[in-house]
Formats: sequence, C-alpha cells, structure tokens
Amino acid sequence: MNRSYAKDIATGLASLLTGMKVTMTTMLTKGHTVEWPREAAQVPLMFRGHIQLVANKDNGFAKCIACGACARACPSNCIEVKGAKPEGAKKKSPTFFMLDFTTCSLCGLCVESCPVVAITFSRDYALAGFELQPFAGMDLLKDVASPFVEERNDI
Amino acid sequence: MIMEITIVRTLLSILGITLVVGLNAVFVVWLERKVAGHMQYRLGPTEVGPAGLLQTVADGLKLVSKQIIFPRSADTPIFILAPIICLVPVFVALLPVPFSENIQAHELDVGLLLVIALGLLNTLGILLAGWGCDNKYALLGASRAVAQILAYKIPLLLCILPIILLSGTFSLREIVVAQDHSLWFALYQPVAFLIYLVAITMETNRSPFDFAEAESELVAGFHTEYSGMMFSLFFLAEYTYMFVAAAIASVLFLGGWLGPFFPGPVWMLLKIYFFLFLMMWFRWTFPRVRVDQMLSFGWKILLPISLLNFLLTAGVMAAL
Amino acid sequence: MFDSQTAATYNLETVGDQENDFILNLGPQHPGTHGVLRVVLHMDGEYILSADPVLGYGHRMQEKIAETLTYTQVLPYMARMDYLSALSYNQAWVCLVEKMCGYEVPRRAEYIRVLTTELNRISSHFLWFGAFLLDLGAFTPFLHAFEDREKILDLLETLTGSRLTYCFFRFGGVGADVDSVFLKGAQDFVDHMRSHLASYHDLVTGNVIFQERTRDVGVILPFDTWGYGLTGPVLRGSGEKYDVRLREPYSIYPELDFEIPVEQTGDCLARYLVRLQEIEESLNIIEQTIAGMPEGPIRSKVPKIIKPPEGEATMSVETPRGELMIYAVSDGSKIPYRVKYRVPSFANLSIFSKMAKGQLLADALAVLGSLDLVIPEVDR
Amino acid sequence: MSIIETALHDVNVTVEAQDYQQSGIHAQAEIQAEQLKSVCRALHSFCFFLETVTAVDNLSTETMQGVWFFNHYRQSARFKVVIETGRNNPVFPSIGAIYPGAVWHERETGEFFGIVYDGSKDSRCLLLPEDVTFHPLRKDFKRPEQQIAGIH
Repeated sequence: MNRSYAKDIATGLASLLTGMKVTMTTMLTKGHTVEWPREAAQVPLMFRGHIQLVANKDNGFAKCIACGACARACPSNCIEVKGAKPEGAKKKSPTFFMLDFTTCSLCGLCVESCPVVAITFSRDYALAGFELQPFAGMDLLKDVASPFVEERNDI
Repeated sequence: MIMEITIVRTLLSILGITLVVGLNAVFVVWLERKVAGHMQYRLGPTEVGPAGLLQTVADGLKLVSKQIIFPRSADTPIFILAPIICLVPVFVALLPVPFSENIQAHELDVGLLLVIALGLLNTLGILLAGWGCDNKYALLGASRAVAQILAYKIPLLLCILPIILLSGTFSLREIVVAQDHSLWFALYQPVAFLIYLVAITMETNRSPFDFAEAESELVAGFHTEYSGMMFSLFFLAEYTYMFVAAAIASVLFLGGWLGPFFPGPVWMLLKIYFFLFLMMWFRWTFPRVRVDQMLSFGWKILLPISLLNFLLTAGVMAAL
Repeated sequence: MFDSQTAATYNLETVGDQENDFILNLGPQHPGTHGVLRVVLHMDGEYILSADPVLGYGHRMQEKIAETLTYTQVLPYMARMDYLSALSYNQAWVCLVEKMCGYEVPRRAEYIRVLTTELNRISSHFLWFGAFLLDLGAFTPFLHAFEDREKILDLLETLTGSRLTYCFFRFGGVGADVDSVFLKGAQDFVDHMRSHLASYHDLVTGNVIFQERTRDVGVILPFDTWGYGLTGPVLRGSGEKYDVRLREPYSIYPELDFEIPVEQTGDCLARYLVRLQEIEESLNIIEQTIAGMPEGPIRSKVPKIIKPPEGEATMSVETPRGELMIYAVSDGSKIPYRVKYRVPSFANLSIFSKMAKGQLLADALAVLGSLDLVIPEVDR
Repeated sequence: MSIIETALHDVNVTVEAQDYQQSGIHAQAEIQAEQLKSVCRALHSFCFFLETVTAVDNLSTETMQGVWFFNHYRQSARFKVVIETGRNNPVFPSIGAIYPGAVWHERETGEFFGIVYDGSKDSRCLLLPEDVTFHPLRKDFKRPEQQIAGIH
C-alpha cells in the first residue's frame, strides 16, 4: 500500500477527531444564552434607544427650549418640534415634540446638537410592537411634563 | 386460531412500528436540536414541554396545519408520490429489526437483504421529488443523490459481507444471537465498522455528505418546493431512515439487544441512539464535502479498504 | 426560476446550445449569497460555464443622499454601507472632513479610534469566518465565531451605545471617552482570544474536509489583481503586501508595531489564513493602544457648521474588506458637492465571474464566501 | 522622479504634482479623451491598480469631468486622471479592455451620469433597474415622483 495514501487517511482521520473534540468540549460547557424575557437583559448605560426628553429637576418640566436644533441636525427629518413662550417665562417651551421612530437611525446627532442637553437616549430595549402608529408618531412630551401639556389635553 | 394470531400480530406490528416511527422522530429531532444547541453555546428548545421535549410536536402540528403548495409546473402525481415513496420503505424496513429476542415485527431469513434493498428506494423517492417539482435546485439535488448511490452502497455491502461470514446468516436476529457467546463483531471488524459508519452517514444524506439538500448551495435541494405536511413526510422519512440504519448498525456490530443489567430493548435503544448521536456529532462539526470529493472518497478509499478487509476476513476464515 | 427568454435580455455570452442551456438563477434570495446578490449562472450540469452577477437589489443611491445632506448628517449613513465595519467607514468620513478643513484630532481620540476600529475589524472577520464556513456547510463554526463576536459587540456597546451601525466618531475626536472598565474589558478580550483562537484552528483550519474544499479553489493569479483593483485580504491572499495602513498610513498606525499577513497561493485557503492572521494582528494593535492610551481631551473644538474650503480630497482607509476610498468635492458650502465611495467589495466582486468560470457550483459558492462580500456595500 | 512620471514617460501628458497632505492625491493629469487608453496601458504595465472610475458634473461650467483614480500596490502613488467634456451627451473611451475591473465602474458611472463609455462591451445598467430613463447624479436631476413610485 502506498505510504502517503495511508498517511493521508490517518492524518485526515486525526483532524476530524480534533474537530469533534472541540464540539464535544463546547457541549460540556455551559451555554451563554440569556433567556429573555425570563431573565432581564443587561443594558449598558450608553445604550441608544429612542430619544427622550430630559426633565428639569426643579419643576419637572422638559428642559427643552424648542430651539429646533435637533430637528435641523437630524439626517432623516424624523423630529418635529413646536414651541411657544409661556406667559412670563424667559425661554420657550415645547408644545409639540414628535419623533418618527420608523425613520430614525439612532445616530445621536440630535442629542449631540442639543444646546441645553435636553435630549437623551432611552434605555428601553423591548420596543417590538404590532402596529406602526405608536412608532411613527412617538409623542415624547408624554413622559415629561410641559407647561403646555394640560392645554394640549384640552384640545 | 393461527389465522387470528397472525392478524393480531400484524396489527400490533403496524401499531408498534408507527409508534416507533412517530416517537423516534419526535425524540430525535428534539435531540438533534439540543445537541446542536449545546455544541454551539446555545440551549436548544426550552419552551414547549419539559426541557422543550414537545417542541417537535408543536412544530409537527404547525406543519400539518400549513397549506401544501403545488408549483404550477410540477408533475403533480410524481410530486405527491415522492414523499410517500420515501417514507413507506423505511416503515417496511423496520419489520425485521429485532429489539429483543421476542420483540420483532417479523422474523425473516433474509432480513438484512430486505433492509438493504429498501434503502435504495429512498433514493428513488428523492429522485422523483427532484424531478417532479420542476425546480432546478431540486433537480440538482436529486441528481447528486442518485450519483452517489454506488459510491457508498458497494462499500456498505462489502462491510456487511464479513459479518455474514462470521455469523453465517442473513437473519438479523441470528446475527445478534451469533454475538451472544463471542465478542461483538465491531471488535472483530473495526475497519468494517468504521466504514459502515461513514457509509450510513452517506446513505442517510447526513452532513458532511448532505449534498442532496445542501442548504448553502441548493437552498433545500430535493425538497425545495415542498411545504407543510409533505415536507414533514420527508423529514419523518429521513429521521426514520437514520433510525433504521442505526438499528442495523447496532445489530451488525454492537450485538443488538445484548448487554448486562438492562433488558434487551433498553440496550438496543441505547445503541441506536449512540449511533444517532454520533451522526449528529458529525453533522455539527464538519463542513460539507464536495460531490466529486465524496465520489472519489467512496471509490478510492472506502471501496479498496472494505474490499481488502473482506478478502482478509474470508482468507482468515478459510484458513481457520 | 429563470426561463431562457428572460435570460436573453441579460445578453449573456452564448455558451453552447442556447436552447438546452441550464440557467440557474442564484439569488437574490439564496442562503449562499449573503444578502441580495443575484448571480445568473449558465451551467453544464454542476459546472458553471459563465456567471453574471446582477447587482442593485439593495441600492439606496448613497452618493446622491450625500449630496443632499450636510457633512455632519452624512456620518450616520456611513455605517449603513458596510454595516459590519461601520467604524472604518466612520473613520474614513471623519478623516476626510478633517483633512479638508484642517481640524486637529487629540491623540487620545486617535487611540480610541484605532482601538475601536480594530475591535470592529475582528468582529467583522468573525462574522466572515462563520458565514464562509456556513457556505461550506458547517454550521457550528458560525456560532462559535458569533460567541466571540458577541463579546466585542457587548464591549463596543458600552462605549458607543450601538451594536452594529455605530455612529461614534466625530469631527475632531470621538463621541465618548473610554474608561478603565472598557480598557480592562478589551484587554480581557485580547487575552481570551489569544488562547481561544487555537480552537478555531482545531475545529476548522486543520479539518481535512475544509482543507480539501478550499485548497486550490478559486485561485486569483497576481496578474489579475491590479486589473480588477482588488484590495484587502483578497489581494493579500494572492501575495501582494498592500494595506492602506501600511502604504498610506493614517491616524496612529505608523507608530504601532504590527505585521501585514500575506499568503502566496491565492486560493480560498490563503484568503482564509490571511484573515485569521489579521485577527491576531488586530489583537496586537489593540493591546498596544490599550498600553499606550494617552491622557487628554477626546475632542478638539470644531465649528458647529462645517464648511470645507472649495476643492477636492480623497481619503482611504483599510476596512476589513479592503481599501475604502472616499472622494469628495466641496464647493465651499455646507453640503458636499460630490461624494464618491470607492468600496472594496465592489471591486472584489467584479472578479467573481472570471473566477467562477469552469468551477463546480459548490466551489463557486465557496469562492463567493471567501471574497467576504457585504452586498449593501456593493450596492450602496 | 515619482513612479507616476516614470510610468507615463512615453505618454505625452503633463503630470501635475498635488498637495498630498491636503488632498490625498499625489498627482493628477488633465488629458484628452484620445490619450486615455495609452495612459491606462502605460499605468497597467507599471502595475497601477484601478481604484475607481467616476465623474463630476459641473452645472456652473456646463462641463462633465470624467475622473479615473489609480494607485500602486508597492508605493503610495494616487494618480487622478481627468478628462473634461460637455455636459450634454458626454462620451469617454472605455478602458474595460485594459482594466477588466473598469467595466463595472463604467457601467455604474454611465447609468448615474448618462455617460457613454465608448467601446465598452457591456453597457447594461448595474445598480439601477434596467428600465430607468433618468441619471440621478446629474445635478439637474429632479426626483421623478411617479417613476420612483412605480419602482417599488
């Protein structure tokens, strides 16, 4: 019998066994699966979910001054801000802050551009839904108080 | 009286075989997914039933409830016939398989021959499936399946022959009995055992020889166009076929139901699932062999070695 | 499926008897093409007579989009071309604009850029490794590679906030500073991979089936390389030691000590080996950047509205797939006048029809896998 | 003498050195359309690889610039070749016979700008659908709403 013929078979067989050893070792180690939703997923602090408005610590109102820098910075035009000056206030406040999450690419340019750090990323990662509408029109003012919210509710 | 016993026996056999086929499929698919999962740092199915055991049942129910799509240009009779031709022979092939001294659907003097012959029908089913659905991927898959038959079938037979020489019978039960007072034949015939292992992997279209359905090349190979229940019939046939091949392997080489402490059927099943596990282990470790490489492997390595092994065995037997 | 009448509009070279030709339409939905690539194959049995890639299923007209957005707004779009090496694309764009405007970048920011980009390169190579083995029919290496890739993604997520389409670099710096936890995590990953890469070689590289499937398959001769403009590991597998990090060094690469792995044979195995060695070299680079991470600011002051002076500039970086060159023409306004992306996968794919000729179908898919294509990058 | 000048020694074109630090380009040459093939042949024989083929549409000067980028594997030498022609029905020679990789670049640039690459053996659309009648990267391109709607 040819020497290299037998040798090829032997080395081939050995290489196959080496591979099988790797899979067997893996099988005996513990899996790394996180069984979400039975276990909570670890979300890092920097996690970029959809954006949300930051509330002012003093009065609980949104810090946003409705300058529209975020809307201008957005590459996909998914932010719409309207604001007005409440009576007696120095700064404008948002009356309308709508995010179209369906076109948002989570780039963070709006957060970057905000002059008063009034936008931040949400750490909400379980965002799946059955309908488009809640995502196409995310009313960010819902979570944060605004001097105009009650007024808006009247409409 | 004898007539009635025969009828009862036949009915029991049919029931038993159906149960074996069904439960085996449920268990093996679950096992395969578990093995695959754990070999890949995953968990496999966990949700349905204890440890996900009923996952296959749920999947089966889903498949049954799905619409069967007939391609417009398909050859409908052949399209329908193909999965049936795949499945029925493996049912029949379970007839002569002995699970213990007494548990056997039908004792045949030529049981081994029957199983080997029926094994070829599986390829016919694949060919029909590939041809009937008028899909180019399916046709390629089917032609691959047909092209490889001889490459594994001849070494397979040449591996069985030494066992026939050692035991002197074609009956599966007799072969096990012949191992009762001697060692298991795997120890007499390690080369034949190894080649048989490779050959049944080829025969059952399992990875690394799964070119008939080669996912990354042929989408799903011969069953590309099959959906719903007809797809699951192929699936059922594949896993039952694996079961039969493993059962024959344990009868031929590992002494069938023989073993200490446990009753016969337990040993038999243990051995069968040992083989099935081996085949899963292969599948989840190796890349796929190319068609021509498999052919040259079959003809240039398996065939000469198994032939040599057979001649050697025959020579030694004659000398003794 | 594809009947011969439709195929005729594709102006295929007439091979043999047109009536009886076996035309296989591989893709755009096919597990072996990794994305929406379609290849029209003329076949004789299992042998491929001619292959004609049909592109554009994922085409988004990125170059036109860039002409409608400001320089800052283009940045997030960068990650959407080659989503597996988003940071390389980030780097190309920010470096280009910095070059045009003459912005300074603090050294710490340069180190962070290189550190994260190399991590990204490893994660991209891991995905390629898995996908290539998937093409060869092995599923387990895919998830083994993903297991380690996951560690990188987790690490980068803590820094950048996203897992795949990073938008992390900024003009004149980076978006966030690394902390000691991140650096320790990166060092742990390097140590883990150094020992763990052996299991990749045990599982795949040494495997006789793998060797048989890749050796002498899809050989790219050195003569073809410059005609088709090949770059990256595809080129280095054919023996040419060309790497943008070496030839046109940018950032802090000249100061770092690393090798450019080269293989001579030009087959699928050579490309595979080059990439696996690149993983090791990237680990070296990462370790050096961790050790040499200087203190200091991470962003220099740049104007809010970026208006590069009139003129043109090119910037090329080495992505995991090869040389990415961006050519931008500015007319002095805040919107680019013209942007051209020279993407590596595009050139690397263009040689496929030449390589596939006369191959078995299974080999052609192995070749396709070994080219490491990201189809959205080709289509842009 | 740089490798670019060495390569183009026999071709009658003037190579202007560029500020590499500023632009990333080592040299550029504005040539006539007839010269392109001989330039490419000279570059190919010196193992320059083709980086890309593209174009720049100048609406203000009513010109179309054909741009070819070459680079070298062994040393850093990015070379830009420019040919200028009118905006209406621009035609450039195809270099697909010299650089086979150029065919795809030419197909892409051709469909984006409405440029005809003369002598190309394959001028089908590459990235756009086969039946588009517009050239999106031309500066006078207006988004054809109906056609866009028809595509998807």
